[in-house]
Amino acid sequence: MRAAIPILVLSAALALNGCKREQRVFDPGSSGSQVANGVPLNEVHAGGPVSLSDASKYEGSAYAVGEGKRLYEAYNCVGCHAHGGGAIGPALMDSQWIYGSRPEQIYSDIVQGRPNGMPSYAGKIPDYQVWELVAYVRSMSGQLPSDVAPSRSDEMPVKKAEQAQPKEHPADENPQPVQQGRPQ
Amino acid sequence: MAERVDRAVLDVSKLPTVGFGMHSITWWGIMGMMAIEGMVFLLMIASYFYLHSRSVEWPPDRNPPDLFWGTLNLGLFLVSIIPNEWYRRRARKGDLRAVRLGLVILSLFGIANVVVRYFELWHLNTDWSIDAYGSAVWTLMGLHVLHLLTDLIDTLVLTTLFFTTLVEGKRFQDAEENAAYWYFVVGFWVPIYLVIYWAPRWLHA
Amino acid sequence: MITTSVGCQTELTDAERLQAAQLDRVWQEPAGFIGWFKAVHHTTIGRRYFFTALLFFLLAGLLAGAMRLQLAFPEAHFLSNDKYNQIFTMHGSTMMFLFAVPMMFETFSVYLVPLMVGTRNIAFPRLNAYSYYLYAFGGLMFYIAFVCNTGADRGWFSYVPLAGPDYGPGKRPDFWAQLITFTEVSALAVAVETIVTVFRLRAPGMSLNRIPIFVWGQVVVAFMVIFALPGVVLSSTMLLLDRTCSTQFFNPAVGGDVLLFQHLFWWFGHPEVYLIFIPGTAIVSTIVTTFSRRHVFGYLVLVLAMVATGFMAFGLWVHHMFATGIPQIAESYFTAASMMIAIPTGAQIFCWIATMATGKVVLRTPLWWVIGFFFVFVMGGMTGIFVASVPVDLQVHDTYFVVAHFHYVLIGGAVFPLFGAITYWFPKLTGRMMSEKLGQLSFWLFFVGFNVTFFPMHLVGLRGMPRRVYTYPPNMGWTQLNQIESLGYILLFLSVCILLWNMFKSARSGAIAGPNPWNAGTLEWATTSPPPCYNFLHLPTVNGREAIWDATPNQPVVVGLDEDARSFLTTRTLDAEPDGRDEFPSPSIWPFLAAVATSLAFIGSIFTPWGITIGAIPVAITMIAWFWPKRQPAERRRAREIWQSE
Amino acid sequence: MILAAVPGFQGNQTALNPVGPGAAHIEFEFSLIFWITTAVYCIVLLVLVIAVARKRHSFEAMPEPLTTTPESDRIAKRSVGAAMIATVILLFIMLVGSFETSRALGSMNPENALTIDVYGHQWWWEVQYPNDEAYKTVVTANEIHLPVGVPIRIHGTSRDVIHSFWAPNVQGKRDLMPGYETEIMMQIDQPGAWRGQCAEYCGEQHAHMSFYMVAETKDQFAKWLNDQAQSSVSPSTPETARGQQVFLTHACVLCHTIRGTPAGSRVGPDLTHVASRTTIAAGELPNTVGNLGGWILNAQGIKPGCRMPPNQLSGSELQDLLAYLETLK
Repeated sequence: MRAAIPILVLSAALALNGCKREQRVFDPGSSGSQVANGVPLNEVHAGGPVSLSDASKYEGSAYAVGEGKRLYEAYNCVGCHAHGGGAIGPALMDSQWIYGSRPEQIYSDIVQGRPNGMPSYAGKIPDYQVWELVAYVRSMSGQLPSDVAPSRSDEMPVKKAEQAQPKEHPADENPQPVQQGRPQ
Repeated sequence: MAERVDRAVLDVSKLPTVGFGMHSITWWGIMGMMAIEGMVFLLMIASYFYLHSRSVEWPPDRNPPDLFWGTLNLGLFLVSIIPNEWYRRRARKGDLRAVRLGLVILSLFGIANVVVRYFELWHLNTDWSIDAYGSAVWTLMGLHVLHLLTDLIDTLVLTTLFFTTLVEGKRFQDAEENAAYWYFVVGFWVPIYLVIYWAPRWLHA
Repeated sequence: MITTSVGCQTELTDAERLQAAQLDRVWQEPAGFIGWFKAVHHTTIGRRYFFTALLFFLLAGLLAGAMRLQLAFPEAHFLSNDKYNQIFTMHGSTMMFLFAVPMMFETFSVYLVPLMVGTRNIAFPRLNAYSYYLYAFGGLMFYIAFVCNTGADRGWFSYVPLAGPDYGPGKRPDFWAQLITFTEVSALAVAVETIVTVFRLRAPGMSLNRIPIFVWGQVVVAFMVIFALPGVVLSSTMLLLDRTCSTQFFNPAVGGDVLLFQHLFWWFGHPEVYLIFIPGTAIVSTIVTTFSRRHVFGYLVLVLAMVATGFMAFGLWVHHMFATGIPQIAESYFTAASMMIAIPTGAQIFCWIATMATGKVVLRTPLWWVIGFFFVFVMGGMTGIFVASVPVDLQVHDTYFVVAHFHYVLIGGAVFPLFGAITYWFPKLTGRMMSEKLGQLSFWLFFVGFNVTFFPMHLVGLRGMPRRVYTYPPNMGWTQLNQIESLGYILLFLSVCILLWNMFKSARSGAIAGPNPWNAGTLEWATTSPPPCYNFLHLPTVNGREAIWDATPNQPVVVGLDEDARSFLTTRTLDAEPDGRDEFPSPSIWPFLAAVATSLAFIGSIFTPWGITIGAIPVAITMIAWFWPKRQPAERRRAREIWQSE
Repeated sequence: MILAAVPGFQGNQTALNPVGPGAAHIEFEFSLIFWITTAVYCIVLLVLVIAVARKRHSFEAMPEPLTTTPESDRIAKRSVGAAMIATVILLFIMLVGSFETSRALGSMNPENALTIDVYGHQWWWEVQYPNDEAYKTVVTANEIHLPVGVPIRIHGTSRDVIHSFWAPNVQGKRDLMPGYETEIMMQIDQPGAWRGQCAEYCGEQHAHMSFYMVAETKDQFAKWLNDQAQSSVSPSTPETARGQQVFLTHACVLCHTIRGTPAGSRVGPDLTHVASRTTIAAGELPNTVGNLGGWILNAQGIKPGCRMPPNQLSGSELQDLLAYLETLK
């Protein structure tokens, strides 16, 4: 099938992030299921026990981000942050990030909790689910490639679908590995 | 040409090479296209009413769309039928000047329709992502825009052909069939116009 | 010798040799690598359709093997649930969209119909090439996606909301939706070509009541395609819009409706079944006629039966949705309609049996496949009555009973006739006969293997095993039956291997066939095997339903077409009296380029709503180039123009 | 009818072993169609075989085609006509049978029926016994207890994608769809646990989404319902007390309800009386301490893709938690 060459070329490109995007890890294994511990992560030793490759593994997988979206409801993040617009808690779909917009920073926000209301989920949510939440939270402000970010949900449309969300530019923005290789 | 003498033959050398309507196979092709696209339109309209049957209020908590631009477009479409029919008939006679003129007029009509359609879309009463009603309305509109543009491009290309290249019988067939297709575009605007602009008014109660 | 008058001459006069050389110059397909993409003759494109569809059949068959392996043991871990869901979806979608329709409809229409109606090419040859490339690219895209772990995994029907934006993460359902777009465009194009070819390009004398039943079948299917496919065009488009443009068609929270998808899908999905097996029945009619050595019994009944099936097919889509809860009255109507469909089918069966009972039956391989068809397809029809009855359907729906039912109908109604057809028309395609011994061996293996694989599915379904489960508990009494089914698969696998080997070997060293090895009656046998690039040296005229059998001793042939151009004769729709002359377009690269542009637009729209809008520009450009006239032929035509007298 | 005699059709998940009027009606129509179609099938193919055998002709040569006339086809014409008439009559019989069955099924809709709400989730069944006094409403999962011989009205819908509620021994299947309310009438006349399973493909774990319909005597049922209405027993031993703390301080509390404790999330099944159920994981595993422990530690290993995350608990934590859960009778 020589006739296929142009398609082959195109789909080769597609293949690159295709496989990663469709990755579905059901059984995260012991490492993933470690309950997130409260190890502080901050500017001083960014990452620490968690590396960015960790983050990109989840931010690259549409399934993980989708799970994050489900957990965002299930664990009632929506109760305070609403659908990203914020209410009791700060908004998540804008460019304002009190404690930083990088994955490992959001990770520690969730695990350690923050003053004035944000509880600590240390010891409750397994590690991999925290990362799924991180990935989804970042997709809310358009930080993720639009072919990974979730589509609209089967509810009252209260905001743009994450995949249609224009990318916000947080003050502390620095290039994230996952943001290369956007399809458009 | 040389034939075996003992072989009975059926000589077709005197048959016409330029025919219109049912005598032209491209005309049949166009009819096939229309059947397919017509079916899409019908099913989309059916879906519109199916969605209506599943909802309490129609259109859901908003007013029916503003009539002006849609009706204006309807008017344009209906008027365009006159030159369309005229050059269609002239094409069958092979009247070059008439067909050239007709194609120019229809191109202008097409452009006008597109412009009006642009304002029409701006003045719709909904967005496609608000609810199922909006999605249905926009899809209906989108389908018709698609056909409008297709025929406009078709007409423009044909016009260029008529002014630049050598015009043979086949071109007149094309012209005649282009006119037929325009009827399809106009013909399906009428039900879609009624569905988009009047159905909400009638079903609003 | 019957074939002398319409059949091709064994000895040519000098004049005819010159004429043949001239026709050959004009109709030759362009040579070389680029030439391959310019080809527009229906035999070339038809062959490509055949081999591509066959390839997809084999791929889907291998996927089935993987599933049988997984299901051979309870709680097996040979496949992960994620992989299994992709595999059964790929199997279903491939078999339906990339094998069954392209093989039973596109391939047979494109390759055989123009030969059978006695013309030189299919109507709109460039569109034909375009449709093939789209089909091939669509299938290729689907499988590349599968290799990239992006195989569709929501079932061949991709119901919402499971395949919708909220529950189908990633791009898997989008690739499914676009596969539909690709294949439906190609099917619709071929449908138009077929109808125009049959209605306008028939040989003089082939009035409606003399059209071969096979051709009738393809025409009925073509019309069904035109009216059914728009349903799935819409449903898959809505799905794509919901997923990429946040439309709300299927979102119950804001007036959307999950059943809308099912209604639209089955508006297409049910006729789909018939447009897969009507060509099958058309093939059966042809083979039964030839191998019973008589005109088929009840020509009119058979034709009307196919037409009736075509109409009724649109009246019973809801019987795939009984379990969703349908109003009593609608329920009764759809039950009745679903049972009534058995009447035309029954009529056809009886007519074939009558034909054989009153003829001289020659038991060659093609007829063996047809007899296999009777045993399998009739069984499928019988179980069809179970699922037609609403109450019973509520029990067997979505269980392995239904899996058994539609494999009996589709493999019985399509694959058995298909393998028969391959054996029957192989000589026409290659000029050589297939091996009778190997042919019968593969038939018996397939027949036994098929029943071993699929009959137990009835039982395991009645024992409560649902469809589309990637595994099952050990204590359900399903294990042994599943293992028997898996063993049956091995037989099927062997049989197909033997069939392929038979084709491969016979194509090289089979016995030389000659123009009409089966001494059959339809026009494709009235030319050399394989046919020349201009199909017929003399365009034939027709004097009966079996053109060759009914030909008068000195049947006239058509003369007077320009031989320096690809000219052809158009005839009137009803009585096929000569009506006009026209000219086929020459080979061109533009259909291929247009197909590439279209594919890019389709695939692009999976990733961004702009895909279509921007992608439309190259499509438009290539299409304009495609239709742009050339000066020199235009001048020639104009010089000879004769205008229709109004 | 005769099929039921075939070994394997006595199971607790087969349409051919009806234990209630619903499935019984259907099984009758099934048998009717079965016998008619079987007979027709045999006759048709017998005729075919005889025809081919009698008219069998030379193998090598393809003889010249026969010339046929209306006269030569007269017998054939008559027999085909007769066959068609027979077909129509038989179809009509089966059609009437089908209508009658539908009517019978439609007519089992008494006022005094006991109503049970069923909600399909990916991939488990939420079951509610509504009660006018809300606090008496019973919420459980994957196990539908009901009294023998009493008509039941199941109100069903889905919380996410389309599922299909199907217990073949009891009644035909019906889809549970988001945005729709489905009503299924049924009745069980034979005590026992009848297995059901989701019959509409619903994603990763469609294969593991079953439930049991437990039919028991009126008194047993009344007692069961009353027990279920109570809120959970408070821990009586230090071990179970620690277990409750484990439950409330780990992931469990984020998804599960135990009435009488702060745990009140509706994401996962209600565990107020988890120990009283015979299975866990939507009917996949018998409810034993071992299975429960394995499920809590790594549900993903048992039901890949299901909503229950793996949990890292120390040995003692797990012991206490299990001890506590075991008390929730």
